[in-house]
Amino acid sequence: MIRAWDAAARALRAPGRRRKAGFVLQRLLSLAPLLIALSHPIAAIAQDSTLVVAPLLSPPTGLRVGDSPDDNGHGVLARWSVAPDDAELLVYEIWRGPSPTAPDSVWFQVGSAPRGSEHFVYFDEDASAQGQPNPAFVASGEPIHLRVRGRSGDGRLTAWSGAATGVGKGNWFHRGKTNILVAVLLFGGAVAWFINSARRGKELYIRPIPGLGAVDEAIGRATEMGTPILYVLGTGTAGDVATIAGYTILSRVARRTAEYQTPILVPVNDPVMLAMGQEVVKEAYTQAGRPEVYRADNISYVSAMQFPYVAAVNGIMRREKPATCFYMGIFHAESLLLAETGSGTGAIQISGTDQVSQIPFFVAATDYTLIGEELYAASAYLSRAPAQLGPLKAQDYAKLAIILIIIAGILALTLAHWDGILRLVRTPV
Amino acid sequence: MKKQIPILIVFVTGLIMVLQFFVPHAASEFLFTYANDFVIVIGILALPLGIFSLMRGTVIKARKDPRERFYAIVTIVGFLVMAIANFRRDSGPDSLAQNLFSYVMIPCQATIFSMLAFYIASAAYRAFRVRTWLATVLLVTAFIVMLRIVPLPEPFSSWNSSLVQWILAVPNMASKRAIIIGVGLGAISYSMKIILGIERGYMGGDK
Amino acid sequence: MRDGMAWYDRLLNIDRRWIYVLMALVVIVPAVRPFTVPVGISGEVRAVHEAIEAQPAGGVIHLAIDYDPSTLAELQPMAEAILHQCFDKDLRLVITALSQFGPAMVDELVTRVATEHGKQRDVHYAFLGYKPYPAITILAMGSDYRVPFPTDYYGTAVDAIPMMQDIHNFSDVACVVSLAGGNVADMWIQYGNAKYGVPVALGVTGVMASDYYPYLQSGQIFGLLPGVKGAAEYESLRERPGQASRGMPYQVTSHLLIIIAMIVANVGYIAQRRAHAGGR
Amino acid sequence: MEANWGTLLWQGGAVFLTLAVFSFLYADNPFYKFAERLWVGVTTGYWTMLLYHQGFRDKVIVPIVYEQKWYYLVPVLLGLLMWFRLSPRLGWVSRYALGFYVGISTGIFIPLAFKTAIFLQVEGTIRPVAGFWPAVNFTLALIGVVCALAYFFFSRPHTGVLGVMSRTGIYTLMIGFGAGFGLTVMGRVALLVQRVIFMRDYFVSLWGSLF
Repeated sequence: MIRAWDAAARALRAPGRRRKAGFVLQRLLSLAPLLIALSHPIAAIAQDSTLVVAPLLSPPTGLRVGDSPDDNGHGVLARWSVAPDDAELLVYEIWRGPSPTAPDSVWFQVGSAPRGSEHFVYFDEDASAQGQPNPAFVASGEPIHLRVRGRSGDGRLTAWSGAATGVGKGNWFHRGKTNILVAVLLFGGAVAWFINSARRGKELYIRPIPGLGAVDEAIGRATEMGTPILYVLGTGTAGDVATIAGYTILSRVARRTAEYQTPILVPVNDPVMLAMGQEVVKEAYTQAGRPEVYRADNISYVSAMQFPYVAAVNGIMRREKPATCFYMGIFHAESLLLAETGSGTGAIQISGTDQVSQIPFFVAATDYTLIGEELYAASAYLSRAPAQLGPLKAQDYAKLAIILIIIAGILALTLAHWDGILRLVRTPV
Repeated sequence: MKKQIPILIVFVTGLIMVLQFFVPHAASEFLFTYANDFVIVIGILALPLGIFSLMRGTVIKARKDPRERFYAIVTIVGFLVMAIANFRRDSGPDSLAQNLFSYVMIPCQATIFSMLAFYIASAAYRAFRVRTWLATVLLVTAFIVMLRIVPLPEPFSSWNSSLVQWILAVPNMASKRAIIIGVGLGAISYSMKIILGIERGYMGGDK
Repeated sequence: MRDGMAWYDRLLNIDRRWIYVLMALVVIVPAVRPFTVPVGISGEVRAVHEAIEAQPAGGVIHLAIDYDPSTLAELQPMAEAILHQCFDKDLRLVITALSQFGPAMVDELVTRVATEHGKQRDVHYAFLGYKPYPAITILAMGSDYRVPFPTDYYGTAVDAIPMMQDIHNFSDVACVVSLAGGNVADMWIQYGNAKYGVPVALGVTGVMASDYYPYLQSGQIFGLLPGVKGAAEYESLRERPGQASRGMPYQVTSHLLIIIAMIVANVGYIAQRRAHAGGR
Repeated sequence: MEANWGTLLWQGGAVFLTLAVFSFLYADNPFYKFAERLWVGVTTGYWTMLLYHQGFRDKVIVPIVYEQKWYYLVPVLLGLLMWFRLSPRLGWVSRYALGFYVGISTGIFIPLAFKTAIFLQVEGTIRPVAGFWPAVNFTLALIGVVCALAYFFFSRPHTGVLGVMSRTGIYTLMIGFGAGFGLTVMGRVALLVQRVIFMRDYFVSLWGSLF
């Protein structure tokens, strides 16, 4: 069966035998019922028969196939030198076959690269597709046979390049991420360095953060008015850094409310956040020396979904009328729903979020807002511990470095048309 | 035991996950999936805590205040009915589960989301006043941007549209970029403090 | 009633519930008594319309419907208006959907609009469907649509689709219009336009729009439909009011209300400040 | 229009809930409270079963029971440690699970944040400048970014040059906030319009089926 196919395919491909090819194709079509299962080769042949009109262009040369770096082993890298007729081409097609000498009919296309390219990464990590074994799968450690040809915009083809074979293997370092690694190490080093120098007694300054100066006053107000304080941690999860920053501020606020014996209500929207919230508030009360005032029920799970959570928190605001509301963490559309309700009850509101799209609403509707990075600086500001202030210094130096890199990059690109700095900050997709 | 070991766990797992990012090997991919499933499974298994907290709160309120009893019943019945109705994974198009979803959850959600239209109007009225130069800048920008929707006579309409484009492409973009970079640095250094065990407020204070 | 209040204090202390009432009114009125509002048409929207309008009957447009249900409200009206235009003009359409949750929605939309015009699948349009990794898919389509899409959405071999016989890659289409709710738009610019030189126009959400104007200036895209407003402009170019145009009256009345509320508050505020400064 | 009384009844419920939620705009009231409590209950039921079907089954039952990946017992064990929260004395045991939860999340976050928040932003800002007006705009945008970043300098008093830059920066931020606010109105109004049309259509079809 396969052999008959090969003969047919060869007949079709040989130039000058086109008329005969047509005849063969007719014969083949009469066999259609038998051949339906092999529709793929038919398509390939039919396609080729229409394409082999003009004489073949000369092929790309020097094909080599090797492991493609920076991947999990399911990819190979094909390299070649452009065909002499490169300018006439549209693309190079990369085809795969079961062995270098396998007949043409069993090769199939696995990718393409625009003209002028001299390499192609053939990557396919799916061993099966739609329940069937995937023929294009690149198994790690097994030989892959490829060949390449060019195709012009009007359908003319080059001859095949010679076949080449390579093996894909898993890599232990992604070279494209070197810049990120360097950044992590440098920044981590700077953080450690400044923590150390702060611990050795170097005086560190921190600029005032307007929203935080008001925390004590806001707690005092709720105490005077005899209402609880509402502390909303938003709709993030306990693994989000902004939410964890919210907890750190909560731990400070809770210690103060323990001293004043003002109840603090913390409705949360995630069970893990519930556990973390109870842990934080309980510890804060213990540290303030008032563990007996702690009420676990004041830290309550409301709903896992965003809007029912908002509905319930809004209900709490209207019913318990807290004189002070904190919103610290990750907020989405609920920012304004909460802040407007709070402002309607006349509460003092202090907010902080890292969500760029929600900061405008907090700025408009609450009394004080920690803008973006200020949320993270808050714990350093509140504790003034050297280990906390040190990293701020590292952040500032990083900002300075970023500004300089941006300016240098633009100048290099605009004045010297040099994209070296741009390439330095480019990261893999 | 109570605090040192959890902090040590944070340090070790955090460090491993940072390194994992740089390793493309299949083993590293496996590690990533496995570690991610830790987070997911812990989250799932914590859910009973949440349900317990919700139900406890509901019952306590109902015990204290007879007027709350009706609402407590509504919550508990709603929970049980929806949970039982969704017992099978795929409920049909006209099932109770589907109807509760389409005619209770969806309308409530869409309605509270749409209340933002009212709130955005009242916030604009209340907050956008020329108190300070800073507030004025905020107000004027919002004003100009909102004006783009209102049909103005030419040439004001095209002037306004060019101005809005400029605001969005220049100062607005600058502001967003700076916030994102600042938040990024802040969050990274905060995460480093967490992994190094300097920031432990989330586990209950410094001591 | 607080009688002793000066007029400006009253302007400053309108109960927010009055604003809610007004807001409700300005959205209920157009719902009960629909009216139309004139829309000014911007150059970047006109450019898309003219590029399609300039095609002769039988010309080929690639419509890339790359949004998913989450941004449907803003982008569907654009897709609809462009489909109507192309079918009206007897153009041929190559349609793809490079967003994971898009294909079923695109199928529904395209079938509906085509039926309205009496157009046939595979003759007047081909819907190739969805493939993961948009960047790779776009690159592959540049060589031949058959590489990423050996069969179309419905399982028909692309070679067997009559309309696709003379269409192999981007050099066979007049332009690509991508309606995207995410970064697929960037990939059309980077791979479709930069690598293969096919003219690209984009329809994006209102929030995304500001990120794409620079590409308009640099000529990497030849047109841009920004959000509901862009869709409404496009519909008014077609003189066929659709969803977006019908939505505009609500937008105009509500924006006007907020603008007026801001003006009222500030008139009150300035008057109050003047009065207090004068009294001292 | 043919009336399907079952659907009409469900839709009637939906309209009632819509109005009940809207009534909160006037003041808190029993109708709102009813809608809120019902919604919270139903959502929790829905969420519980969703987590069961999509999470618990796929991440616990399937790997352990069907695929015999015994190492999935470790996260399960940690998840069960969370339940110690219920004991006032042994609550601290849940910290072990929290340690994994936080460590893994932040560890994944750090390099990723470097990439998305730093490298991609810097890459997006570095662009060649050509032409007079683009150059002016570009320079202004760059000044905006630099000054807004200066506002976030924490370790130095904002006086002198840094003071001027940080003042400029906060104005840039405010323009961004104003624009963000103004841009959002449209989407929010669209949501309200959908609700209004939903109710209008309901009353129209109710009217049609009654008379």
